[in-house]
Amino acid sequence: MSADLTSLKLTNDQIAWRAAQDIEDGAYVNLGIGFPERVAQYTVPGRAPVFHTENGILNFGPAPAAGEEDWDLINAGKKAVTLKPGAAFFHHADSFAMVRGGHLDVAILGAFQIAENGDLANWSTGKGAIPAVGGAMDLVQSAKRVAVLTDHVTKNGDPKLVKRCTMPLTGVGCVTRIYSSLAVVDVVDGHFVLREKLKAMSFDDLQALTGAELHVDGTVADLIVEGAGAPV
Amino acid sequence: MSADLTSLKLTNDQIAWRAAQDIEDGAYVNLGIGFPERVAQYTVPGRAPVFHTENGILNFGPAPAAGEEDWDLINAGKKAVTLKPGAAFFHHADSFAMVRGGHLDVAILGAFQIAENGDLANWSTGKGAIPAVGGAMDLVQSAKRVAVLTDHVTKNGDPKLVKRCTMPLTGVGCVTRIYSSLAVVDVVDGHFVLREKLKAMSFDDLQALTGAELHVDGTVADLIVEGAGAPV
Amino acid sequence: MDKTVPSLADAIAPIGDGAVVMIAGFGGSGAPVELIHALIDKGPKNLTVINNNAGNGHVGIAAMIEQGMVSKIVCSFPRSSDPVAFNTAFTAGTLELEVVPQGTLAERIRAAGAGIPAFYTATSYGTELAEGKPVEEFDGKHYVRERWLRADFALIKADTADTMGNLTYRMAGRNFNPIMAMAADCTIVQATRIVEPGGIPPEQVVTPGIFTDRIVEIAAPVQEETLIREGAVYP
Amino acid sequence: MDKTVPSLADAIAPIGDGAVVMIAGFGGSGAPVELIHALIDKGPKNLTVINNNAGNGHVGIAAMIEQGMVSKIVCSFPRSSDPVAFNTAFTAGTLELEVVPQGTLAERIRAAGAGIPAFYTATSYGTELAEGKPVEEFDGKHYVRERWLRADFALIKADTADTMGNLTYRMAGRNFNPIMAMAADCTIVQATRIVEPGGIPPEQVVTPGIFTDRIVEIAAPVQEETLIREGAVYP
Repeated sequence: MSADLTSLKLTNDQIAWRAAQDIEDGAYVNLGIGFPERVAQYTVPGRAPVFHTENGILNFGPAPAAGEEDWDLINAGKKAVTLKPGAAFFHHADSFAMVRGGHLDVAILGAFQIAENGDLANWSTGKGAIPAVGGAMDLVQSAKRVAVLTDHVTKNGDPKLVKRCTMPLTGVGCVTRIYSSLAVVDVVDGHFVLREKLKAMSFDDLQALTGAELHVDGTVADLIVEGAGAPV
Repeated sequence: MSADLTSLKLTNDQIAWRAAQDIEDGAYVNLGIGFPERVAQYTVPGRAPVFHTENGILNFGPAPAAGEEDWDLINAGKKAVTLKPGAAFFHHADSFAMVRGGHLDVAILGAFQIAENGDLANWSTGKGAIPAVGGAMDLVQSAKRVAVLTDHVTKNGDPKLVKRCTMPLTGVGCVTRIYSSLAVVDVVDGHFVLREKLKAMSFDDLQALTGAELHVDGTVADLIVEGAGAPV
Repeated sequence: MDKTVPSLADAIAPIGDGAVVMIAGFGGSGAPVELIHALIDKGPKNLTVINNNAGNGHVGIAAMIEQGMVSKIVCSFPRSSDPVAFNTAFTAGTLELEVVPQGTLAERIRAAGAGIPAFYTATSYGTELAEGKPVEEFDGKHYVRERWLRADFALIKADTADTMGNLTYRMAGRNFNPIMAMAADCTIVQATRIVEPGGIPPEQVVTPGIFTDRIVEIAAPVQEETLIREGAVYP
Repeated sequence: MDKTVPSLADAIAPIGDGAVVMIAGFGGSGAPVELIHALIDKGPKNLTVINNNAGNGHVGIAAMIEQGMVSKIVCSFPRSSDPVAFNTAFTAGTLELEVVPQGTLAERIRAAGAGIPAFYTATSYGTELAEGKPVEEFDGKHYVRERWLRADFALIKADTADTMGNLTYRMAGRNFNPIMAMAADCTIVQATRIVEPGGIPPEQVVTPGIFTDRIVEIAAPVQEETLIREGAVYP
C-alpha cells in the first residue's frame, strides 16, 4: 500500500490549504514553526485572520524580500516577517497571557502522535535527544481550537493517530481536529470521528492506517483540495 | 499631662518633615492618602525621590493651580497632580507589581495601632464601619521600608504603640519605623527601639504613653525639627 | 475586521440581567461614563460590578446602584467624597460587598486575563481579608492563595482605538482598563477617537486588539469628576 | 537621579562568579549583544543563564558557553540554526539544562518581578515537565504550580532610555526585556540612545525606571543574526 499512499496522499501544502479553509475571518491564529506556517499562504480570499507569534507580534505578514530583513522583526521560528496595518508589539508575558488566557481562536501545530483522547506528542522523541519545547505546551492547553497538521502515518508507515501516545506528551486532551495527509478527523469525547477522507481511499483502508478506531457521526465528506487558491 | 502634651508634641507637618529627612535621593516612595502625602512637601533640598501612586504614575509632582486640574491625572487620593520630567504611566497590575515585587524603597502610611512585633492596623476600626482597604495591605507587606506617621497617642490619650494590635490588621510584622508626634521608634526583632525623642520629654514620660516596652540600643537622639525647610 | 458599532446602545446591547461586569477607572479617571449611562438606559438588573471603587455622587456606578441594578460590588475602596448611593444600598442590605486589597484585585483580574486560575501573594496574610483562604510558605515567608476574577463583560475607556480594537489610554486613565480588557468574555470600549488600522504605531499599542470586542466612538467624553462637582444626577 | 554609566565594562562590573543572569532577547532579536560580549571580556565563571534560547553560532550566549562561563542554562528552546556551542557543552556534561515551556518561563519571570512566589498554569499538566510539581484542580481543570524565577542581574537591550531608566524597545525586540527588567536585583541596560528625563512621552514608557539600575549607551548595536550570518566568532 505504501507506494499507493505516496501517490494518493496530500502534500504538506495541500494539508495546509485544507486547514486554512476552516480559519474564520478575523480569527486570532498561532501557526507553529515550520509546516504549520504554510497555512498563512492559503488564507481564504476575503478573510483576514490575525496571526500571533509567541515573541510578541499580532498581525504580522509574510517574509520580506531577501535583503530587506529587519532582525528585530521576526517570528517564533526566528524568520524575518513584515507587519500588516493594525499590528501590535507586546512583551512575552503579555504574549502568553493571550495564549494561556484562551484568547487565541486557533493554534495549529505539527505532531509526532495524536491519541484518540486528544493527547498530543510533538516536542520530544524521548530519551537521548536534547529537549526543546518552546511555546507548544502553552498553546495546546489554552487555544480555543487546537488543530494538528500531519502525515497520516510515519515514514515507516506506523500510525500517527493512535489509541494512546507512547512519546512524551505535549498536552493532554487538547487536540480538537487533525488535518492529515489522508483525512480530517475530529477528537470528540475521547474518540476519533472521521469528518472527511480522500475519495480514492476506502474507509477500511483508512482505518487500517489508523491506530485507533475511527468513528462516524453523520456524513463523511470527501476531502477535496481544489478551487481558487488551492496548491497545485 | 495631656495639656502639656498638646503644647509639646509635633504637628503633623513637623512629623512629615522628620520623615522626609530619611528619604534618600532617588528613592522610590509611596505616600499614603492624607497626612503621609505631606511628606512630599518637605523633600530635602538636593534630593529627588520619585513618588509612586497606586493608580499608575511614577514621578508625579504637586497639585496644579485651581482650575488647572486634569481629572485623568490624579493620585491615589483622587486629587489632581502634575508630572515631573521622566514620569511614566502604567496599568494597575504593573503598578502593584512594583509594590508587591519589592521595588519600592519606602512606603509611608498612617496608623491606628502599631504593635511591637511590627503589626500594623490602619484600615478598619472594626465591626460596623464600611470596610475600605485600598492599597494599604499590598504596600505594607512588600515595600523595603514601611514607615508610619502617627500621633503617639489617640485623641483619648490611649497608646497607639502597643504590645499587640486589637484592631483589624493591615499587615503582620511589616512596620520598620514609626515617626510619632513625640519620638522616632524602630521595630527591631519584635521590640520597639527608641531612636529619637523630644528633648523636653523624659524617657519615663514617653514610656508611660507607650503601650509596650521601649528599648534603647545605643544613643537616643533628640528629635529636632528645625533647619532649612522645616515647618514653622 | 471592524469591531466598531454605531451607537452606545449597540455597544452595551449584549449585557443582560445577572451579568458580571468589570468597569474600569480609578475614581473618575479612566471611567467609561458614557457606557455606564447607556447601560443605565437599558436597565439590566442583578449585576455584579467589579471596580476599584463603589461610585461617587449620583452618576456612573453610583447611579447604577441608585437605579437598583447592582446586587454585588467587588472593590478595594467603597469610600468616596459623596458615597451616599453605596452607603444607602449597603446599609439597607440590598448590595453585597466584597472588599479586596487593591493590588490583589488588580492581580486577580490580570490572572483571569492570563489564564492563571490562582496565585500566591503576601498581601493580606494574617488579616481578616485572608480568612478561609489557603496559606502556603515559600522561602520562609507566608503567602495567601487568591483566585482569578473573571467577568462576562468589561467596560473600557480608551483614548485612541483602531477599528481592529488596538487601544491607547490617556495618562493615568489607563489604570484598570488594560487588565479588565483582558479578563472579560466580551470587552466593550468607548474611545475618544477611532482610526484605521495602522493609525496607532505598533510599539505604542497598550491593549492589543485580541482583547477587545466592540468599540464605539465618544468624541468628547465627560469626566466623572466634573459631573460630580457640578452636582449632576443620572438619569 | 542619573543611572547612566560611562562604559560597557562599568555596566557589567557588578557581575561576579556564580551569578544568576537573565539575558533578554528571543534568538537575536532584542539580545543585548554588546553587554554579553563585555561580560565575556570580564569572564566570570559558574553563571546560571536564563534566556529563551541557548545561544547560536559563536557570539552572544553561545560564546559565553564556549568560554566556559556558564554552568546552567534555563530556557525553553536550546535548538538553533548553529547550536554547536550548546550541544558540545551539554553533551560533555559541563552544562546543566532546565527546559521550561516558553509561556511558563515568561510567567515565572514576570511573577518574580511582581512578587508572586507561585502560580498555577494548565501548561505542562500531564507531561514530564510537570513531574514533581504540585497539581491542583480549579473549576474542574488541572493546573501545575510553578515558582517564580528570580535573578541577580538582567541584561537588557532598549531602544531609547532616559537617564532615570525609563525604557522603550524596538519592534519585536521587546520580547523578554520588560519582564526580565522587573525580575532581577540589578538590571543593566544597553540603549541605542539615552535622552534626558522627559525625552520619552510618559504614555510611551514600556519599562518604568523603577525597574532599571545601570544604563550604557551603545549607539549602533549589532544584530546577533547579522553576526551569525557573517560567521563571526567572539572574542
